[in-house]
Amino acid sequence: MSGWFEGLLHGVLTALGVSSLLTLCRLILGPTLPDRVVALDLISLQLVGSIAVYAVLTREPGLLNVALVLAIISSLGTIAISRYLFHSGKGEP
Amino acid sequence: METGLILVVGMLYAAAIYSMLRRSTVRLALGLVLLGSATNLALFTTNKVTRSLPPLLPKGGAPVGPLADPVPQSFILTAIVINFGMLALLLVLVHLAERTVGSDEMKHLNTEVPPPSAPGE
Amino acid sequence: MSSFLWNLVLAFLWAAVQDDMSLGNLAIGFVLGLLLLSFVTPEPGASPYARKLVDILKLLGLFLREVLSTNWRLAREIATPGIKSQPAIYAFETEARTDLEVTLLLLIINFTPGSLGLELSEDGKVLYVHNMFTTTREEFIRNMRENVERPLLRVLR
Amino acid sequence: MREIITAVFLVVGTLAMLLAGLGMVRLPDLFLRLQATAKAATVGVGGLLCAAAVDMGSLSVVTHVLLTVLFLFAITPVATLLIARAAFHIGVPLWEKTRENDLAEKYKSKTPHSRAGPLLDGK
Amino acid sequence: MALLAILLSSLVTAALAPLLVRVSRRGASVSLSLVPLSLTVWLASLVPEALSGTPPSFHAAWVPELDVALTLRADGLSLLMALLITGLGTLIVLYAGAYLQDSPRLGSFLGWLLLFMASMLGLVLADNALLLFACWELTSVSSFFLIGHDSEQEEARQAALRALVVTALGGQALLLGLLLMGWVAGTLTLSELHAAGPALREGPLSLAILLLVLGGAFTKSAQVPFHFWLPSAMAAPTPASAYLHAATLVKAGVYLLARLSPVLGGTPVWTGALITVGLVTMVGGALLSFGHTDLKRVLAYATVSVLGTLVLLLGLGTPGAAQALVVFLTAHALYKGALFLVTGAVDHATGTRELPQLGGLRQAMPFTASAAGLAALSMAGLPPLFGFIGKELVYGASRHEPGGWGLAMGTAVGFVLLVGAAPRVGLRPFLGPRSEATRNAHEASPSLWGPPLVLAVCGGVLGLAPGWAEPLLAGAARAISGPDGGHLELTLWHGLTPEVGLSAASLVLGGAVFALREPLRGALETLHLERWGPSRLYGLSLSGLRRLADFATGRLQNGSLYRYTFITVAAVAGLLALPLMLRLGIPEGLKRTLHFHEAAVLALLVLATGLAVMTRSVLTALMALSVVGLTESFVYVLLGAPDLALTQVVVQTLTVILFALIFSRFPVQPSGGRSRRRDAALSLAAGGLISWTLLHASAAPPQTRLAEAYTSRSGPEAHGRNVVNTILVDFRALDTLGETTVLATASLGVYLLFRPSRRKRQT
Amino acid sequence: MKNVLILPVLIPLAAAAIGLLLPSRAGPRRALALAATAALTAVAAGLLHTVWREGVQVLRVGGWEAPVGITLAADLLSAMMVLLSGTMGLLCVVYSAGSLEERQEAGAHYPLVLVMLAGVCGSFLTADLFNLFVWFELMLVASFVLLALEAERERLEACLKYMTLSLLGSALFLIALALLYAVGGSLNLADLAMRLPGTKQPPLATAAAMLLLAVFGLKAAAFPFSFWLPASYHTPPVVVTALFSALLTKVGVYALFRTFPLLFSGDPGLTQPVILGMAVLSMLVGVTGAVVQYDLRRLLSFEIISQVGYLLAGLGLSTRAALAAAIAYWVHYVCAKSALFFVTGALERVTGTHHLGKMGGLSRTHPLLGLLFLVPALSLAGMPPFSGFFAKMALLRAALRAEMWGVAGVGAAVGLLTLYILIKVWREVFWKTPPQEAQGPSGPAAMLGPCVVLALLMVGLGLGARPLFVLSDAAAGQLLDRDTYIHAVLGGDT
Amino acid sequence: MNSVVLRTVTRQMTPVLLQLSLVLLVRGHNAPGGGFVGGLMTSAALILYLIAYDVQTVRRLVRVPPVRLMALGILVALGSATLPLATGKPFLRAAWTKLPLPWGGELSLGTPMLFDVGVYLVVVGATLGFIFALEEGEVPEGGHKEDI
Ligand code: NA
Ligand code: NA
Repeated sequence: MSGWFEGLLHGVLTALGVSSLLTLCRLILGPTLPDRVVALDLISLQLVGSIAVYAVLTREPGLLNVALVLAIISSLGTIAISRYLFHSGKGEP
Repeated sequence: METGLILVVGMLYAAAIYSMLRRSTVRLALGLVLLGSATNLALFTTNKVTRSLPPLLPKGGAPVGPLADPVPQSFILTAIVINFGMLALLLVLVHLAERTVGSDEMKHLNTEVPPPSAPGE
Repeated sequence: MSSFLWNLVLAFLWAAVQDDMSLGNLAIGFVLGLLLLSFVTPEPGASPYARKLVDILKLLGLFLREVLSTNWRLAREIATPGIKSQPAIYAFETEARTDLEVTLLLLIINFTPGSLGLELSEDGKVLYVHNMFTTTREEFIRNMRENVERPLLRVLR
Repeated sequence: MREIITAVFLVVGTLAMLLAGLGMVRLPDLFLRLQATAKAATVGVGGLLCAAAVDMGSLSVVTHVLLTVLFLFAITPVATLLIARAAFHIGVPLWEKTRENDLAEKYKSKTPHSRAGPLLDGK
Repeated sequence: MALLAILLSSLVTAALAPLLVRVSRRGASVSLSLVPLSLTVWLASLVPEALSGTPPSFHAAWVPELDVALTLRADGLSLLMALLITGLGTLIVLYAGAYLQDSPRLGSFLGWLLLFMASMLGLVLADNALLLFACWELTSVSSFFLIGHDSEQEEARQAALRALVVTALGGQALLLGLLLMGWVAGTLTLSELHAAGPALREGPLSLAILLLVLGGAFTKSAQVPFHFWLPSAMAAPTPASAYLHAATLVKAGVYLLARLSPVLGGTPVWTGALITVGLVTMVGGALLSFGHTDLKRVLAYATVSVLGTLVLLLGLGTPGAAQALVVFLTAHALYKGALFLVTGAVDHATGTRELPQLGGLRQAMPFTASAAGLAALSMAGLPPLFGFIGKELVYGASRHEPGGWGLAMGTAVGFVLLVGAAPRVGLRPFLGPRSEATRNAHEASPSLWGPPLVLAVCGGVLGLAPGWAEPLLAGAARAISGPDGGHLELTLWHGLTPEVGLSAASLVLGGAVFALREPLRGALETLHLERWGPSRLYGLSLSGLRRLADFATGRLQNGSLYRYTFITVAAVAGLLALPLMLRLGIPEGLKRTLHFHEAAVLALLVLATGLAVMTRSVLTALMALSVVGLTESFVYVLLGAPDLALTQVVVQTLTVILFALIFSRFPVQPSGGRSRRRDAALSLAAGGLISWTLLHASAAPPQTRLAEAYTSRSGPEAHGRNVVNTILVDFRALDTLGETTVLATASLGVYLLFRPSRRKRQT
Repeated sequence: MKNVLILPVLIPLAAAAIGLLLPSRAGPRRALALAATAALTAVAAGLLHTVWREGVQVLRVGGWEAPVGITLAADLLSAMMVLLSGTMGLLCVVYSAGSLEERQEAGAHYPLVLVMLAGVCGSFLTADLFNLFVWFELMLVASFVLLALEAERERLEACLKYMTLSLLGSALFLIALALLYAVGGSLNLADLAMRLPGTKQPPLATAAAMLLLAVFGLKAAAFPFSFWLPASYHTPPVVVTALFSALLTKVGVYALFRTFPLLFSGDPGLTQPVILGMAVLSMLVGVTGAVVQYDLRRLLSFEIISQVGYLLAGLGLSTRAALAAAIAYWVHYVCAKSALFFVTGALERVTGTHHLGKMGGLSRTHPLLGLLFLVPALSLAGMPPFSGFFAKMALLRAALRAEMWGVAGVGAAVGLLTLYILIKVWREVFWKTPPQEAQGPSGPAAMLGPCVVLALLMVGLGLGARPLFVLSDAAAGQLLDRDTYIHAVLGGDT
Repeated sequence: MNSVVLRTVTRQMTPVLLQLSLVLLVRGHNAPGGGFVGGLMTSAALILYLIAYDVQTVRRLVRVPPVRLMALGILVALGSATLPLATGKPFLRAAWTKLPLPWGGELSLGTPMLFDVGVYLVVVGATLGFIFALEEGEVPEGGHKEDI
């Protein structure tokens, strides 16, 4: 792996980290719960991306397994929370 | 990374304990989630080889770099699963308790009677 | 769709027989299979597979163009100071009928930056779409019909 | 050569991600921010995953990448839809510059719901 | 072997008693009394052997690891005590059968009584100190049940508890003392202890041993200030009082001191303590007896006084004192036993034990009256009764002590008071006109008047012909003072010795005291001894204990989970701080490199955690926790643990789903506001300590032994390339088995707690 | 290759799983539980016999040598504890049959009890600290569910408290394991025992020791980690409390006995005073707590803490005699405490309450219950001729010979207070005139049978105390003989 | 919340998700994955199904009640662990066999894989147990009482 490429990968990881931090700001600021759910969703997407990048950095294809599962499963969490919000908003189970 | 991670682990513990001390059963449950995370990471800090490859052996041939210590990993895996089971149970208890007493405040969960003063000896 | 599966199977066979499962080899197998299938249809009565494939590619192209153009606007919106767009929520009466059609339509709308499906009426006929950049209701509906719905339904039907 | 292609994908994906993050902070209402997320899911994750696929290129990697993208494309919009729906249900306000709202009629009677208060302000 | 048989047969009798009573109420006590009777005969037949150079003994191992052995030995002292126990036991079983004829609990009473007898026998026959102690404790327990026999009455329950607490307190002290003795002496065989005498008397632990043993003996023998349990124990049915509190139980302490005096005796502490305590008890007990009008209480205080005398004699430690001790002890057992039984008979006949209400019973109860008279005279020490001989010897022993005249005068004061008390209990109820209470009284069955009469007559016979008992008494005295313990010659008349003078003087003065009994009582009453005496101290310490316990328990176990958690965490922090503060400094050799993206990850962790803790919304906290979990899994990715990352991601999501399902019905609560600062301080301290410790751990040299073993063997031996998985399903599969079971059990629990049927029942 | 070592875990675990597959009726599940616990007891007896004859027995699970694989090892203490647990399990199953409702028996009661037994036996047998953690958790989770089962308010509250503190303990356990792994490179007990003395980081080992002390102290309910016990033990059915009291805290004590002499004997300066301090405080706090209780089950629960204090005192003294005394005390106390809880159950059935103030006069109406109460009560108070007499005496003797006067003094004083408390119970329950006379039978044979068995056991262990002390002494000898254990676990190549 | 879109996506995705979870289970010995993750993924797929439809549908889909599934899983794991005892080998001793494949090559089959299947079953049963209980606890009259 050439030096510039590795540097780029580190830079990309850092940028993704910064992006996650920005997203976390929205999670902190809210103001409504759906806003936070969206932020959480985005953070998990950023994580999927980061894992892919890290897989490139370490040349470890096994990590993509994690990205795949994370991609599937994180939406599941979002769906569950949305469903909960929907139901409690209506005031019925 | 290790040093920073360890400091963060300490902070996680502090947060977990603080949350557990919030006199609310819901916060207690949240605190226990944090406690689990903190503990898993604490176990992980014994993994001495930083930024190493996953302990996956290549098909036929030696691994190209230093592999991470698989032992703490297997421990943490076990701990995660156990913690998950416990947490689910706790959540149900918290919920049932909330439903029974109508609040998540711990003070409502106190039927341990104060010791009555004894009749005369 | 089953033709696509057939195509995959053929590609797999190609690679397996050669005991070379590399991506390139599989791709060769796929192309060869495609050629094969454009002449022979395993399911009698089905429309020619190759033409459908062209439709799919067209849809993808359209989709990609849409993605790129609106993405650029969105990026500018975010990166530059101030928010200039004036979003709106429009109802869109769709011609899609089956669940799959409606679902795919909604997915595509969502992946088109600038528009976002928010709700589907109970009878499944009206889509409510949040839109960032379109100026008028009519322009929006026309755009949806021509650039999203039609190509999609063409592929599906 | 491969590294350069990878790099292009990486840069595109990362920029998309960064913009999404920025959008999260800057965009004024939930629905606009949802738009940003959707973009991140497509261009951002897509780009980064493609970078991985290009860089490693084995069948297993490509399969993984394809599957991931497929799932993301399929499930993220559903999640978006559901979030938006929930948001309407509990009466999350639109940005004041939103020009038209065909859904206003549909949810007029239901918002703001008494139970939605704490959900809404999220405090 | 005979000794063991005696012991076992008495134990078996005790066990059989309740059954026997169930079979036949009437015959039970008579047939049961045959056992102690035959044991008396059997024991008497052992006397010659006991007085020979090699007394009968028995040895069997029990728990040699603890030096506990079933060692029995019957020397003169043991045999004298054993004879008193069985002899009195015979009479008392007989008496009790009549006395409690109508009680539904006669069976259990006789059972406890015989168990008491058996343990008393064991106590005096034991040659192993711990065996003695075991019997000692058994006597406490069985006397508890005897005292509390009338358990419907609060007074009886209190008295039983009091007796048990005081004697068990002494018992604990005694146990510690005996254990220390065993350690120092290397043996706990009583007959071998004297070899270690010097070590026990002068070693570094000698004072502790002495004080602990004295604690045991003084409580059991009701010495001031532990005497107060004895009078209140009069709540026991009278046969029990007669047996326990006159003849046997209270003598156990004296017996123990007598047994140990060759080993521990003679030191200044021993002498000083025993003489002081004995004298105070002697005078105090006698004096206090005048403060009461209940016959049994008067007798009880008189008993206390006599016990003081006995302890005093042991303090003197001369052969003469030993002789006086055994004689006086025997005389007291006879007359006090008789007097108690008389009291019982009177109580039985009249329904009262109050002296002012009693009088003129001599015609109605002639046999009882004779027994009472004889016994009272013996108590007063009138010739020719055995009590006289005993008193003479006591005077003699105390006078022969260096500076003994003072002591003798002190003793005389005690005796004067006793002499004054004797007519109160033995004569007053029977003389004078009949009172309202005694109008219809008449003598009951022979079982009620026979036993006291026998005892009183025995006192008379022994006074007239003391030679019969002389060999045994001499043997007993020798067991206390050593084989060269001087010659004992028991006669009624030694000539005009100073003792006779003292006796005469005490008789006269005693008469005066008797005459002045009412003013004396008034004076004692105005002192309100119960208010500030040791009895009060006992009450105070019990209530103090309860209050302290109440306070401590109320503060600690107050039902607040918050407090439990707080204390637990604080304790852990304290435990962790201990080694850190003491041994660990600042860790060295830390790895300080940190990439930007790693910093971002850590920042993400910190911020999300902060949000989770700070936010007021539970759902926001939940989402923040999700971020923590996701970031955690990215840390696993970064550090080469994809399996962990996978599991963490999935578990994290499932956790969120569970929370969402559970919270669907939760009202969103603001967090508690109190004591935030304290909580934060504790949390930070605990977290900081953990970090500190972990930093040290990370600075330790890496341990790669196992990692290398697994990575090199995973492929060839476990057929897997994912090392973590081979560990989970092969190398350490047992962990996994356990862990899946944990998960399954938790799920089962959730299901059981939450199944729909339960919900319906509740709502 | 001693596969018999796995049976104490395997039998209850398999029986629990099969039990859940059985139809939901009381009969089959009860029969299965009876069979399983009986088999477990038999196996445990055989195991104890083997260990006695042949020394430490070892099973390398999966055939992997230590420390690569998990090794199970049974020395005398382990075997004794397994036998004790099996016996108590059997008695509890019998008692369950007598005391529980049909509905409860048909539910998950027996499977949960069996799972808990598996966890307990696993804890006793494992020679690997992480494996110990897993068994702990198994035992805990089963106890959580058993505790909360009917979801009544008190039980929920109790379970929440118990669970919170237990989970805190689990987290601490893992930290301790992380430290030990960092220092010693494995979590196999024997391997660690070999390496810890030579470590360059002795203070870290001490820190781990302190954490383990807290963790095991928490399981053992030693003060100041004892709060969960009085908060929870009075809520479930008596048979569950009896089972908990017989097994749960004992596992914590066992873990202390297992680890401290083996791992931390090289650093007695700090750990031993701390252990002794905990022991003394536990004795006092437990007994003072019991003094003020008028709820019989809470009273007995507080008593547990003070009894645990005695056991810890044995460990803190750490002489062979003290360890032996503690082990003997342990056996005695498990029997006595379970018997008391069993009797409490019978009393509750007769009087319909477990508040002392509402009982009374039972010595007249139910003399058999009186006798069955008296034997364990007096035994627990250290009265002859029952098992507790020798056990307590042995502990005091050991304390004196270690010149720990304070411990001996407190031990004696607490013994006295224990007597006071139990006599208080006697006075209230059996003597006092009751508010209303209790009538009706003392209980079914399945309830009284276990009480009788335990009472006989206590008399037997008193009159025939010798074998117990010989066994305890040998077990203590093994605990102190680190080399034999290490050699047995690690195999010949060390 | 019975969204057409959600249902459609779920219907299409579930087989793929289940297949993927099986891959995770089987490949776990050589790649990240294993019984746990496989089981959790299966549950995730079924939970998605549950959200889109309802508990009854999922119960019908799974057929075996969760508690039985768990008990079965434990027995499978125990069985694979106990098999070696028959031949006098230690508890949990792995046994491997190589199965020649018709299209060449060979497949390593071993008791650890069976063990992993047991784990998988337990995890599926446990997570479904959690979810079913919580979900049915929310529906006032919903769910059938299951014998355990
Ligand atoms: Na594991
Ligand atoms: Na316990």
